[in-house]
Amino acid sequence: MSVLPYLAAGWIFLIGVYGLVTSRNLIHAVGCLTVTQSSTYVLLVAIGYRRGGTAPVFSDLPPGARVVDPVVQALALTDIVVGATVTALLLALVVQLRKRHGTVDPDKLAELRG
Amino acid sequence: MSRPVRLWVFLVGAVLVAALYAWACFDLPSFGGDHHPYGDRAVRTALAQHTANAVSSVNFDQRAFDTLGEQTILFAAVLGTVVLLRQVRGERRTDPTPAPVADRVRWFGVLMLPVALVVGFYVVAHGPLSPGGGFQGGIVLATALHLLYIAADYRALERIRPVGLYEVGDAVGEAAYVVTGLAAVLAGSAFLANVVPHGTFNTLSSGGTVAVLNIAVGMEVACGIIVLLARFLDQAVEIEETAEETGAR
Amino acid sequence: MNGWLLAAAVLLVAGLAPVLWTMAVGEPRTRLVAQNLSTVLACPVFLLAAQGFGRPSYTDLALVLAMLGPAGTLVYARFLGVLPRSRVVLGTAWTVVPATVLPLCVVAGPGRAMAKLLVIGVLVVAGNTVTSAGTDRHG
Amino acid sequence: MDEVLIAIAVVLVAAAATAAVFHRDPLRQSMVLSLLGLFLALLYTFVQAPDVALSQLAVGSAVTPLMILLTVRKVKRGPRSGSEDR
Amino acid sequence: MAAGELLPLVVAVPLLGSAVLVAAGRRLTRIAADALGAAFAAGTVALCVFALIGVLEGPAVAWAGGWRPKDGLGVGIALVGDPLGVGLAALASVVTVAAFVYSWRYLEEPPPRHAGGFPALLLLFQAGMCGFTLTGDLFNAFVFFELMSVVAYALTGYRVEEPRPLQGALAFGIVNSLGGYCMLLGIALLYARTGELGMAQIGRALGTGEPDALVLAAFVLVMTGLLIKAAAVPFHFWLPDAHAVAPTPVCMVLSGVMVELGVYGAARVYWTVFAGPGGVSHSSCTRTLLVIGVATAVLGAAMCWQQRHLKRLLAFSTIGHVGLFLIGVAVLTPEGVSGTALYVLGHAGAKAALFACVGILLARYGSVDEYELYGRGRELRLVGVLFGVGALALAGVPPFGTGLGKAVAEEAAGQQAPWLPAVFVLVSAVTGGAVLRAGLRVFGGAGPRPPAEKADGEPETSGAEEEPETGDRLGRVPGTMLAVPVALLAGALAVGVLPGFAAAVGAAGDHFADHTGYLGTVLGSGSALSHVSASPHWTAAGVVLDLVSTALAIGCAALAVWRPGRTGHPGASGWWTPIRRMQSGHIGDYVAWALAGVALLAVLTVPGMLL
Repeated sequence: MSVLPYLAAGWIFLIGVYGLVTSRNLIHAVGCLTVTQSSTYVLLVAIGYRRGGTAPVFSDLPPGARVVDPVVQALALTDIVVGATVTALLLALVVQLRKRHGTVDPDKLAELRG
Repeated sequence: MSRPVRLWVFLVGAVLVAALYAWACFDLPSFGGDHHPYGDRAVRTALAQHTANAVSSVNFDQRAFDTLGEQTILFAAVLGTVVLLRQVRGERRTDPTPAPVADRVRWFGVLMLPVALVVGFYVVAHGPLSPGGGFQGGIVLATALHLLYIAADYRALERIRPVGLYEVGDAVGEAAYVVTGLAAVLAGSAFLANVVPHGTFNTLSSGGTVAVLNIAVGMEVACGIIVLLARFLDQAVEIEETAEETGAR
Repeated sequence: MNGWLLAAAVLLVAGLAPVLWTMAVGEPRTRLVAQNLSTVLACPVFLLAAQGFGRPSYTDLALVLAMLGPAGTLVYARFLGVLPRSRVVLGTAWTVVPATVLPLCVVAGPGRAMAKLLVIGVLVVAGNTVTSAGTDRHG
Repeated sequence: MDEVLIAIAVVLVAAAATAAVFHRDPLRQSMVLSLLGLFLALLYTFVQAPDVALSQLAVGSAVTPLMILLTVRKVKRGPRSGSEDR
Repeated sequence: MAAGELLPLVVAVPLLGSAVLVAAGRRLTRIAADALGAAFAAGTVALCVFALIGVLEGPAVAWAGGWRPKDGLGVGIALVGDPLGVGLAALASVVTVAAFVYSWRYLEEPPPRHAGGFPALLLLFQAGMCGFTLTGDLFNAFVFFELMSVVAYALTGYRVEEPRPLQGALAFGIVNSLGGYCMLLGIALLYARTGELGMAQIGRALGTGEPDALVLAAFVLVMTGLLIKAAAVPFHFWLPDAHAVAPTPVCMVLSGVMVELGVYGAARVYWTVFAGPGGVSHSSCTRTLLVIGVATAVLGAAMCWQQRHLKRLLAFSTIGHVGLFLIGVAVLTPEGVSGTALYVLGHAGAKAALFACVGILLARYGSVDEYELYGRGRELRLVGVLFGVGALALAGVPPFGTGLGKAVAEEAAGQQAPWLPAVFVLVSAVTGGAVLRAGLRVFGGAGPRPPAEKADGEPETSGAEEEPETGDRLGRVPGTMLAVPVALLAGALAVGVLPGFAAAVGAAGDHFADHTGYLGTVLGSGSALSHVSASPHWTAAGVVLDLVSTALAIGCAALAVWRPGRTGHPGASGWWTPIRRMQSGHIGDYVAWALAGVALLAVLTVPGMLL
């Protein structure tokens, strides 16, 4: 248990990259990119955990309580929202690419070679 | 490269990276360990700043410069999507036809909209106190507004959502964040310093600029996501290519 | 041995794991029902976790999910063109959710916390009743 | 007991991520992605990170699926406007 | 106003400018929006110059939000005004202003309600680059890395009416996002081990421990993100696709500054975080960066020679030069760093000017194909001269900053391995020669007319039927589009000849390549400069090598133009074709190569560190 979340984050990262490499549809590829992205959050939040600690929100907690690390939570929290908008930008590119190329299959895109 | 060659290149890379990463994981402090020096300092500083939610204190007070960067990435992504999904020559805009939706669903949308807006404002306002903040509240507000499209149809949504206003709101949210930082410089302190008095602990006005920056980010995220979804909805629902413009020119 | 967390674990294993399995192998209509069922089951788990960890402020999560869960299902229904009627979701909404909210209210005792719990329970049940009622004719 | 919950949530997250990758059809994948978002929110709650869970819930339940589905609709419709409803 | 307080303003002013442009963009006319954008960009240049003057004596530190550390332990973010960092921020701002002035009449009339879109994106790009150079915090560097990337995706895919820009932008987006996630994983590992996020603080905390697998994995993952941004082999595939399609003003900024910031980031992270005792040893890092650098330089130059699409030709020459910069950084000496800095400054001016000239050709003739433009550029006499001078500058002709930088970097690399200066000379000669060949054919109409169609049907991106980015073809070349390349080449020349400039860059190099000095400056226990090197200057050996590489370049170009058979003119099938086919434009390939690159970095760094 002492290393399971970290290995799970590594597994999610590699399976996401596998999806990217073997994708036949660019929307599926962007979906795999979001899976790869979520692996970074799993690792970040797992690093901040402290056994027996609770969330560092002191609205319903005495100030001296044993809490987990708030810094990684701050990093992950903003990244999730920002990651969604970056995914939106990539999906916008896919929409326009479909209009111009007539396909979203990376194998059939033949414009830039050599 | 052909597919099998590509798969082989990936597998070689994946095996080595997996070995490297697993080896590093066993050198990491074990899961749930007690060594969190930065976290403990951050909690002590948050309590000193009278901010109940230590995560919001880290986000909007101690590492406010990070959040300025993250928020600007969101602003840039929204601006990029607006620029990329613009209507180009040879595309015309048709007005959306009303979608046949069951009455129950339409009533659900109409009734849930105010509830969702209230919850969204609650999450933004209680950022410095309970779990939540500008980022999460902004997304809930944006989704709440789109309940009209989800439950009813695009025409109902378009009537109450002037996109130009939300683009200005997005920019004003970003500008408010930067101006708050510059105000601290004018007040003689450092950029993005918490110069406003911190107020009493665990009350809405506690935490000084944390509440101000929270609202600025909430406004920017809500307007940004609304503009983002507006562009996607326009492309998916309204904008079509005129006859002579085929997909693959 | 915290009973609430045990209940949450049971809900996770008995409820959400099969949902993932049906989602992975089912055909479109059952996948939409599975997606709807996932949000119905997730709300009680959040409430049980909030009580199990002794942190009433975690109930905000269940509140937001109670609102956005049905909205997510309606998004899929809009694009699949059909909102399948499903008694499973209706039954779960009317059995599991009250079965978790009422004991929590009893433990929380009268006051602001109980009001919040009841609001969340009503939102979940109402939302999922609408989404599980289904629209017979093709959307 | 906390560790058991975390272990279950981690296994569910890994399984959902694998399922999301192996569903080649974007519509199907977006459903599994929304389920992955839900499991991630549960994992973050069990690891005592409610802010992150709230963020994941808000983004993963309605915004991301809506964007992916709008993209799928635009891609499937092709140059001439299709017959589906608006 | 101390230099330290100026640092956050350098980032804040362009952000404010972009917010104002988006808010007012709907009502502004095109000219007003561009003027406002250019004003904000120029304001940032002024701020950078003021900060640079204040910082020349020694680095200044500004703690964002006033969170100064108490007895070495703090919670805030440090902005470090290192002379080299502020200098690069000034360079980024100057090139952005050049892009603004160039795009004044260049880009097609945007739709009525989006007049503020393009200028606002350029300002955000400038803010991202300035933030990346000034920050002293690793996670903050990742945030500005992402900001630069996101804006670059949107700007690369700006011409949505064309099929190619979208494919190039999407490949760019997916590969760079993957690089960003690798970097974030590395930062998470470092945070778990040291409990710190600032570069100086992590460097200090690593100093107490032993180098182990975690430090190696963190080094490999963070370097992956930065080397993907720097387009080093095998992560370079996205750059030619993105540059061949991006609007010309964006190409000037991408090739001139953004790619070089990847090299700067790699050097900065190594010197501050991993250069201490507990980090990655000098020998391991030198071996890794040297192998990657040489491979990048050689592949970039060879592929550059094969191209007929002018923008791809310049993109591959950028990859070649990135390889040379990596070699200069890999030797890990102050001379290497200051030589590379001079080379980057000179190269930015020359490369941006060359892209500007290619933009003029595209606007005038609607094509960027060397064969199709054969002899048609004769009437653009000034542009031809500028193109030739730029090509010679790339080859490192003496008075130019590129020549001085190459000479100093060669001499520093020579101490590491005797054959390295030969790589410098050959790569700069081949890239300079390829550009000169294209110039001679397009502007001079020299030599036999090249075959219109390719012989063996090998699919290849030729820049033939491109849509001019100005909407319709320009009759007369506007003054602004001519003034920009002239000014940029003058800047590249000034880097080489300005008295005292090289000495200042030499001092900056000493401050940069000083692990203990940086830690002392940021963490308060200020320590004197550990090693003051001789300031870079023109040496006889340097001038001779520069002249050799220039002569070689002219020779190659002449040979290619007048004896096309012998040197294998571009597109000829031969032993080089499989390498060319790797540049396939398929996103799956690029991601697979990126992951293989991570493995390569690990294999190169591990010996001597752990095994």
